[in-house]
Amino acid sequence: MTTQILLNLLIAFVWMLLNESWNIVIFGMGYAIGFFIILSMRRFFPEPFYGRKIIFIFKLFSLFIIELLKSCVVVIRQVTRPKLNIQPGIFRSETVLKSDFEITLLSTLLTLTPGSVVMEIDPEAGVMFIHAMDVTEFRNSITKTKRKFEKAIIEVMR
Amino acid sequence: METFITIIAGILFTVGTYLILNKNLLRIILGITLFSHATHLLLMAINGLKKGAAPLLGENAASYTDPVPQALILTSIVISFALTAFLLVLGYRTYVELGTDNMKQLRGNTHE
Amino acid sequence: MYLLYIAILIPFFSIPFIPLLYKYVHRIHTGWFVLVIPVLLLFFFARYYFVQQTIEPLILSVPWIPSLNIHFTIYLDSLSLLFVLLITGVGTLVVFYSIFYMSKDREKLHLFYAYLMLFMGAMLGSVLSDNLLVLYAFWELTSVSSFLLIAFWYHRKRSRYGAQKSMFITMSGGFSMLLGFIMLYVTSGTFSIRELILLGDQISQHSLFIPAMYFIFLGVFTKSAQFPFHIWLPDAMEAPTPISAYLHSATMVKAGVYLVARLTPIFGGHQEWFWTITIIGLITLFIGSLTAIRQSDLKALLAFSTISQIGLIMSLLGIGSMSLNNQYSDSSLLFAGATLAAIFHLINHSIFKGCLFMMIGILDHETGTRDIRRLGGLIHVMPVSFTLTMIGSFSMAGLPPFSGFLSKEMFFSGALTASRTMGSWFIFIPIIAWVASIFTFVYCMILIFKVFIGPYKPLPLDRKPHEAPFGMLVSPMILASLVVILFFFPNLIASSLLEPTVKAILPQAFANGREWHVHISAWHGFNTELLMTMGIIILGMLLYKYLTKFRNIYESIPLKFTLNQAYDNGLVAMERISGKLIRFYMYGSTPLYLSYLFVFVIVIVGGSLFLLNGFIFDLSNNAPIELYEYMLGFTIVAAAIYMVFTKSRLISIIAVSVIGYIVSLFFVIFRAPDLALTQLVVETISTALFLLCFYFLPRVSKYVTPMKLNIRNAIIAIGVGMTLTLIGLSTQEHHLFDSIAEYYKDSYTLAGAKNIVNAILVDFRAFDTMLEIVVLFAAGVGIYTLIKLRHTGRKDQ
Amino acid sequence: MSNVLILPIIIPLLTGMLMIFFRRHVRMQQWLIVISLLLTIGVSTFIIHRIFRQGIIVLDVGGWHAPYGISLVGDMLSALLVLIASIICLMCSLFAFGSTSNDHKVHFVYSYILLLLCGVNGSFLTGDIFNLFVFFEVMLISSYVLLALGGKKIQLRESIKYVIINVISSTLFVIAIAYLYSITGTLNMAHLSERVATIGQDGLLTTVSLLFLSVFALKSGLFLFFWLPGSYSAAPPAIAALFAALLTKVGIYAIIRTFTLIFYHQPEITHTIILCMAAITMILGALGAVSYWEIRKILAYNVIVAVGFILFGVGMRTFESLTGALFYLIHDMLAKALIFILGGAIISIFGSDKLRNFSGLLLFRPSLGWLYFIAALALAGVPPLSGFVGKVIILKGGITEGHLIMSVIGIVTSLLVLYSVIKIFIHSFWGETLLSEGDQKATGTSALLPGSILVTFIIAMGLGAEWVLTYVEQAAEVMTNPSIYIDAVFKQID
Amino acid sequence: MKFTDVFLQTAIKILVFIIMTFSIYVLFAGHHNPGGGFIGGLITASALVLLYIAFDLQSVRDMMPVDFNQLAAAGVIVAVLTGTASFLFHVPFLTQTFTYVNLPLLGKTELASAVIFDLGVYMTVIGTTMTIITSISEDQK
Amino acid sequence: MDAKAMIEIVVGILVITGTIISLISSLGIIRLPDVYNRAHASTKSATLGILCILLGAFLYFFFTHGVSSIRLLLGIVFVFLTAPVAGHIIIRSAHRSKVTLADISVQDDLQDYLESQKNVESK
Amino acid sequence: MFDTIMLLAMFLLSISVVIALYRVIKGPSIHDRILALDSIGYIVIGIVAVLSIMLDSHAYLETILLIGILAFLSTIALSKYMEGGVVNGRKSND
Ligand code: NA
Ligand code: NA
Repeated sequence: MTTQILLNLLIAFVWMLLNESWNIVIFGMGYAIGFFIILSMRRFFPEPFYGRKIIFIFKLFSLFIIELLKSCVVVIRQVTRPKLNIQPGIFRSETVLKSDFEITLLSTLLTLTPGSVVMEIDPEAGVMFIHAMDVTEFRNSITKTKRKFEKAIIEVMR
Repeated sequence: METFITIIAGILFTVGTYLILNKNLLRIILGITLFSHATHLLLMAINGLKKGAAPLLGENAASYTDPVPQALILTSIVISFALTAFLLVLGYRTYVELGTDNMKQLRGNTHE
Repeated sequence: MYLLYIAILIPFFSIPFIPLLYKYVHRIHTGWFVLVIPVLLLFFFARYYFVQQTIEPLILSVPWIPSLNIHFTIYLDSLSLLFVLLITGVGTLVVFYSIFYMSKDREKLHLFYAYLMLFMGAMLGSVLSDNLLVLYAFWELTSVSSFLLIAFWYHRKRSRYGAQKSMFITMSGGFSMLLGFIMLYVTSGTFSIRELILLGDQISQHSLFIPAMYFIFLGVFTKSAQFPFHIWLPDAMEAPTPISAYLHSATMVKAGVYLVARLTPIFGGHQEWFWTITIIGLITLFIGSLTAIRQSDLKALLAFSTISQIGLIMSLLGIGSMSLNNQYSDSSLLFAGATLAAIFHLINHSIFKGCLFMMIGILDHETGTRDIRRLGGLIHVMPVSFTLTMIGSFSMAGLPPFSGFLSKEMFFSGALTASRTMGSWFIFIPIIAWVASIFTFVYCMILIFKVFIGPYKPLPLDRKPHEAPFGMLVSPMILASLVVILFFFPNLIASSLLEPTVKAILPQAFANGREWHVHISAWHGFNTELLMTMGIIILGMLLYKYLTKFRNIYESIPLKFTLNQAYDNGLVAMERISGKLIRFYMYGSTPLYLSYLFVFVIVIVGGSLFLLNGFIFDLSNNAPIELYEYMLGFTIVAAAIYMVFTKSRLISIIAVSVIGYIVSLFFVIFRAPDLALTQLVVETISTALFLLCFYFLPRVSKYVTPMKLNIRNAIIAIGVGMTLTLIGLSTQEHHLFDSIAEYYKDSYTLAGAKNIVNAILVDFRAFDTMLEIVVLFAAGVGIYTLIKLRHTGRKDQ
Repeated sequence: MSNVLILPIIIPLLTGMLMIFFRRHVRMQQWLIVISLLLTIGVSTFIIHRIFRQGIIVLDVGGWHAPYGISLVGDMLSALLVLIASIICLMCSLFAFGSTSNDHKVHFVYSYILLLLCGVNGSFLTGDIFNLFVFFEVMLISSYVLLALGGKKIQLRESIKYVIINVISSTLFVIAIAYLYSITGTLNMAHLSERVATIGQDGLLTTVSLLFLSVFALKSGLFLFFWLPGSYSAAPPAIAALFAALLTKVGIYAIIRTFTLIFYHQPEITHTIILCMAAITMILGALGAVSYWEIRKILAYNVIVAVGFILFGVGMRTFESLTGALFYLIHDMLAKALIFILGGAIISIFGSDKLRNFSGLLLFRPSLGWLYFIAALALAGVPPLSGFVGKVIILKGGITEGHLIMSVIGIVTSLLVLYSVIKIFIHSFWGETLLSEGDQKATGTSALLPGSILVTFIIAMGLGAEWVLTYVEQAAEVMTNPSIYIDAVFKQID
Repeated sequence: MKFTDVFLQTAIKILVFIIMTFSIYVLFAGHHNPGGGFIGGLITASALVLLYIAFDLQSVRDMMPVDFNQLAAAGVIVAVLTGTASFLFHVPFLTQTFTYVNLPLLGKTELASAVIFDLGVYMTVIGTTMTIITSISEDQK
Repeated sequence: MDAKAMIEIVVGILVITGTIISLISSLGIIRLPDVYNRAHASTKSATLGILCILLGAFLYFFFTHGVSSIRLLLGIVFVFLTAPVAGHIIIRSAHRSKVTLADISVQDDLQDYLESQKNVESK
Repeated sequence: MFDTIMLLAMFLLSISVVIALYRVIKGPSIHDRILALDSIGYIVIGIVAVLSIMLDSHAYLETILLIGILAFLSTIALSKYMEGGVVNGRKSND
């Protein structure tokens, strides 16, 4: 993947040389051209095309935004209710993710989504303790969301 | 606005002075901090406020506020920060070493 | 010609060599080397004695600080010469005497002679300088050398006490005299005595003229141990005896006399001059002689006798000064007689007192005591000493055939002249003179009879007394023979020394070429003076006989009321009272000090704002203000007021940070982005430091401030706030000039920067910024050292 | 343009910074400080020489001419003070070589001494009022650190007071500058002088000038000296000497500069206040000096007396009195450094500063004793030492101006000064010898070299007063005639 | 089970890069926009403090063996030396100069000696701030 | 309706939305029973509210001044990244310093786990 | 109209700050205070953004990011301090 990006940059640079012009627009053009060159020749590389990742990232992002909006609505509803009706608590949850970066990503996303905040993490054992605003109501949805995230993250990272 | 800010600065001066006259070391330092805030507000206020855009030529405004007080305040902020930091640590060391933050107990003459 | 300068400076230049000689030529008594200097000087100046009678006074001048009119001008006339001869003559004898007196094995001779040379040079300088400030410089040096000499045996408490006392008193006088000299300068524009004399009446009308005189008097009277400043002299007797003989009787204490004589042409003729000198002189004469009787220490007795004798000379100079008074111009020559008497007695006194001191020194040396009560009958073991002491004492008592008789008679004449010429109620002058002379007679008798006559008491003495070695006796012998010679041949010096000296003191009296010649004769026929002398002898004898009863009267005077006691208590009180006063101001408490500062600002700055009508107020130019700005402002006020009342540290710290953050928001509103950024970060770090340094520490002390104090503080606080606000409100509408800021608005062309504030910081006023980071650096590393140095310190412990 | 003016500021500054990199190399630091100070002294001498020949030197820092940039203005007053300050700094450093613990040395004591000098020299040289504030801060922060360095209880206690009081007065300084800028729209002192003269110093400006006076009074120990005795007696000897000789003098300089150059239009108010404060200062200082029995306290109060006396000369604002004040100022800087160095040596020998416990030092430390004795006499203005001439000129001015009472106060207090310093001499050098020959033989010896040099200066300054006066009078010329200063600053524009 | 700071540490690793970039931007943009050496330095210091918090003092020291006292001093020296450079051109001390050059990628770019001066400020601020913070926190251990 | 008015409407809506979300999240900080629950309000709502405002500001400057402020975008990213970490750290710290859960809490697996660990150790 | 909206936004944000300040003062736990301060930081970011729209100046955009950094830094520092009593320097998690 790194090779592909570097190659792409090199193409952009060469493009600038050819144009004898040193500005960001020409560079951008060169990069775009390189992108398509690599896309068309992707089968020559041992690893998959790096543009794919961009799609995954975009997917993850949109997933997240939706979850964020949802979570927001939930919290606002809770807060604006005249009487609080919640059953908060901390529950244990497992994850299949391993690397630091993956776990961080997951934690970020989880914390930003409805009624859950990550508290303690043991990356070795793949265990997280999560505080939920309403354990009974959200246990299932959180676990579901977590699975979705894990899947998206794995797609991006591996 | 100028009058308003000057009066606020005045109130800060008053409170600052009151705290400085206290015998509690922390309150003295807090009073000094208030004093320097008040000084900066005063320095701004008495040289005219909102008399133009921020002194950045990129803003393309017709007039700019007086940049000199700003520059002076910047220098003054940094210096008072340096002094406050030093004073705080000095106060902390005194507190730890002498076991008091009461300036009355930090009198010299009696126990010499 | 410039040999004169060298002559004055030789003693000073010799000082560095004395310790060397002492250290490397220890075999030979250092005194022998030192002796060369006074001998040389004596011969050098004696040369002038023989030429002086005919030629004009000698003037030499070298600039020292010309822009202040300070020139090192030497003025050698007969008055100076008289003193120079005394200084070098007695100096020679004293150094010679000291060679035998000071043990070369036990004493720190290098210091002794160094001090002595310092003194000799200073004294020569004093009497030879025409410039008042140069004179003053040497004058103070004599005090300094006297200080050092009195404390020569500095391990003794009494020596230190005496040294300190003499220095403090004589230097007080000296300092005041300096002020007097400067006043004279302000009246006249010159420090030169000769020029001052020439200015004459022009300056006497000046309002500072008489004050100057009194300031100078303080110098004169302290130096010459006049009442009530005489108290230092008896304590100065802790000095080695040669020193007492030299400084504290023959020369230094006469510096005041010299100065009075020297300044008589300027001040003489003024009533204030006459009255002050005469009265002080008489009082001193009286008190001195009266007190001398009471002394049991021989040196103390001599000290008081010196005091009284100088009082005598002073009063004579006072009387003599009247010859310059226009009112008495007819009898000016009669008054001049008093001056003559003063000069003659001055010479006599130096001689016989020098002799007596040396004899006391010998007694002390040979018997180990100076206590009259332990001495007696020494005539048998020390006949030579007895003879010499007797000559000195009789001369002092004013008995023939000794020179003292002559000057004593002249003293009476002077006193009588005053009363005859100036009015009958001036009769008190001769009466005091006479009574004091009776006492003088008594103590002279004590000196001879209690020590040499009567039962011999060898038992209480520390060592077996015997006659002194010959070398030690040489100096007193010379002096004693002078006493006798001067009685029989007083005219040896009459025309060559006395007459020109009197003329130098009273130049105006002889200005119109009046003929006046000095001729001294021992026999005047049976006149009042002789009768007075006879009265003295008879009454003195009686008094001596009933001395014990007389003494009892003395003893009844409680010690508390003596001047000495007053001095001692005065010093203690001075230290105590000043201590109390200063500790009242310097209480040591920071809040108090800060309230001084703030009250000072309120009084001086606030006061001036109102008294000078500095307050101007005008709302018209104010910028508009929005609601949220009011809100922010009131939040600041609320937080600030909350800080006053809260006891919680945390809330105080939070409140101050809230204020800080709102201030940075205000900076945004005031169009100051750089400020806002900086303030934000700085506020955050400050808050962190506040918390780190104070919040998380355990609370150790709780204290309540009394309400009264709080109210006082509140008043001060409001005062400060008001003052600063009112000035602020005034200046905000008082922009009298265009700001320099206009210039910076071209910063893009001038400095290539669009951010004007940044351009000011890194270019226009980059120097400020450079130093600002130095401050920051210093604070940072300072904090580092504050914390680290302690750690290493602990490791050491 | 004359970059030479910046050198007395940046030589110490750069050397001080450089030393941070040689923290553990104490010997290296000592060499560095000596070389740097000798350089500074040389440069200052050169500057004096040039000013003497060619008049005031101006350096527009950054190339921005007055009043828009910061100008350094070297007139004779500044240059003389810079030279003396640098000399004193060298002396105190020499003393510090032997009298300061190694702990101090590796904790940047020399760096801070140099920074202090940088602040002091800068304060003397700057021609910009805000820049003066900044230099004050450089000086003060260094003094805070030097005072607290070591962290003994008494040091912490006194430095916290000192810092608090000074920080507050610094804030007042900024406030005063704010007012002044608001009214006049400028910061350059020559420009200020010109502008204040145009409007003739109205009531508001006088009020502002009095705020400046309050600030400088505190810094110089004029009446508001309560911070001084404690802090001077807590500092290590070499540092105390440095403080005594330099710190208050910068305040005095600031008063001289502002009240002869800018605010001289209402002397009946401002200068009368200065005179009254001077009188009270002399009296209180003398009271303190005679009442204490601790060397440090006595000497600290002596500093105060001198401040009062110098300001007496300044307050009269005549050519003569200003000449005297400057002469006395120079003398006092040298003499105070000297006496504090020697006093510090005495303290280190006895290990205490309680006079009553001292005795008989003269036997084993004769040189120290005689140096001290001369210093004591110089301090009291005994002729022919340096103090005498200054004293005479000021008194002459005082009497000429009709300030008889002030002059008497001046004389009486100088007498009390003499009493107090001689008290120290008598009690520490005379009396039975308590120390034995081998006892602490080495202590106090580091004072001898700087002590002798300073004594030489003091004697030379008294005997060669005329020579010194030619320079001092040139300085007084500028003080009495601000237009010389103003013209020099603005001549660059033409 | 072993609870770790993995979330914090990884997040901070990323954040520090953002903050550092920002601080350098602020440093160099200061000439035309709000900012400059002082703010830039403080922001860098914030980044370093974050590192200290997330990791321990020693490991950060191992990563960046910088004596902050010396960094601060070096900053002052840099600032002063930009001033003394003017000695070479016989212009007054601290005379700043600027020029415009065409650089690849950036186009017409201003080169100002004031930026070097500001760099000195930047270094000093970092050095000082870090000195203060590390001293105090070590003391309170 | 001109372009400027359009932009102003969009920006106005975004800003007001953001403001209201922020206000509500503040209310949440007041109303919710313990620090753990409040963290939810703070991390999520505040984030979203500020994001809306910043987005509004970005659009405003982009369309009125033609400035695409990288600083604002960076700000958005930064808020995104820091808010969850901050929330996580605060409540973790709260739990570690034994701040009790509100009474209405129904479950604390972490506490149970820690206690069981302690029991194991003590055995 | 637009300006009024912005003023309204300012007003509401200020109220949010005041509300959060209440939590800062009230506590009860130190963590509540930290949390509230963290929120205030975010709200202030909003305020500055609105202010720069009002002042029509992009001069304050640096401030936004800066506040973000500082708020985050303070939150982390305070929490870590509370956790272990030391802001930094602790060996991490062992
Ligand atoms: Na700055
Ligand atoms: Na800047």
